[in-house]
Amino acid sequence: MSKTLTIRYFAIFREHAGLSEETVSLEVETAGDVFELLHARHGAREAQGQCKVAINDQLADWQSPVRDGDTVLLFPPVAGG
Amino acid sequence: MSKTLTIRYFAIFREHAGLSEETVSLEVETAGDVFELLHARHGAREAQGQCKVAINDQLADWQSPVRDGDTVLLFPPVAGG
Amino acid sequence: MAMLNRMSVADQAINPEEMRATLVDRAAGAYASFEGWIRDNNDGHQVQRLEYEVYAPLAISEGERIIEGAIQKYSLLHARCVHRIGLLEIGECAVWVGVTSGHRDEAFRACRYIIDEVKHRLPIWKKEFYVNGDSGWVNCERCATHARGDFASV
Amino acid sequence: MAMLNRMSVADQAINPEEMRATLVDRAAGAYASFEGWIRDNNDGHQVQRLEYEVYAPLAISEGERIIEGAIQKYSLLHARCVHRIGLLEIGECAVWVGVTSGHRDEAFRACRYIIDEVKHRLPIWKKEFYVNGDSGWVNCERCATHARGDFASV
Repeated sequence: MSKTLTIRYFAIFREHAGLSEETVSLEVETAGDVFELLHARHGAREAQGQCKVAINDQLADWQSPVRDGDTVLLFPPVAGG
Repeated sequence: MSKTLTIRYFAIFREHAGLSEETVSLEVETAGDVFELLHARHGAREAQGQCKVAINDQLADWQSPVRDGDTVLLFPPVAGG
Repeated sequence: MAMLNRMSVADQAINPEEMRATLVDRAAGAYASFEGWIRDNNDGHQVQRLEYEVYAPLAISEGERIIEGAIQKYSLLHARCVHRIGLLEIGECAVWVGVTSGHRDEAFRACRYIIDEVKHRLPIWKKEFYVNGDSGWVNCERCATHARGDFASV
Repeated sequence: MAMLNRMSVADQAINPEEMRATLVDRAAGAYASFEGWIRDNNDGHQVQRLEYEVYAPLAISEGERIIEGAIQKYSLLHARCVHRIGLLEIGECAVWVGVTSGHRDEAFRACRYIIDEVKHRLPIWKKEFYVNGDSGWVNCERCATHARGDFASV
């Protein structure tokens, strides 16, 4: 069953995607599946292990399930300070 | 042969001695000998190993020789900061 | 003074004196602070300016978690961190961390802990603009080894 | 600005902002600072104020030696230290250390090194005045183990 998700892209992911946010309908189970979308649709090359994800403003891991209506935030490698 | 030395006392040593400086004529060879003076004359109880000494504004060790006319600075345990 | 968040993001210049004043305490014997400044070079490139992008909701909640953890771990009296957002010029302060404690050992260790965790865990990215006209997002060199341990486990 | 000594003693309030400004450098990515504050208690005693006695000629020359050593050892851009003298009230800053370097690891380590050495090696003594009217000179707890290594070998 397909889920409607809002995906938000940050920093270099936003540049890859050419947009900061999109709403998509996808057949996915986990946050990791959503990350694959970024690669398939937008040509991102960053390794998943170096990136991070949040679901509805809560940090999550790649195995976390996504549900219909979730907002998924895709974070490229951080570099604060 | 006796030497004329100026001895300067700091912090608790000054309080033991009741004065900050005195000029004395002593039969001594080393800075350590001068330290003994502090004990004998002024009742200081601090262990030599915890104290420090300077001769003519240069840090020295207890084996350093003192010469006629030297100024010997006797430092109790430090506690900066 | 109004209660400030212990972790905050700022779109204007950080004022270290003002931040320091929020940590004052009669029981404090030690104050340690760290600032990250924009320097004019990185990895052999001449840097002209930097742009920081921060996802504030999570930067703040994760920063609060880091600071609360540091206060517990090191028995601090107070601790704060503020991170800049937007375009910064050479010499500007990008991040400030300050802590107070009874003695200096805890203050040093906690200040170091906070800046290290902030750099690894907060959703903050920087883009460098070089003197030669190029630009690029800076990847955290150590993310490959840190991402799983620090972040995915939260 | 006139060249300040890197180690100095002050009989008036230390101004951290002014000290920090002397360390600014376009190549600096990290600024670390430490301050020792007068706290209202020590070893179970309620402290009312402190008096610092400094033998300035040797405090300054030995302090310069410590700072020069830190600059070499940690490849610092700049480093300074200032120590108060005289009577200080609760909350006042007794000693300030600040350093700048390219990256944070050196800055933290150097700042810690300088304050540790300053506390062990400089001819500075403090007398505590307690709320109950007593007073006493504070002995450095660790002097017994440090004196020979740090000082007598100079």
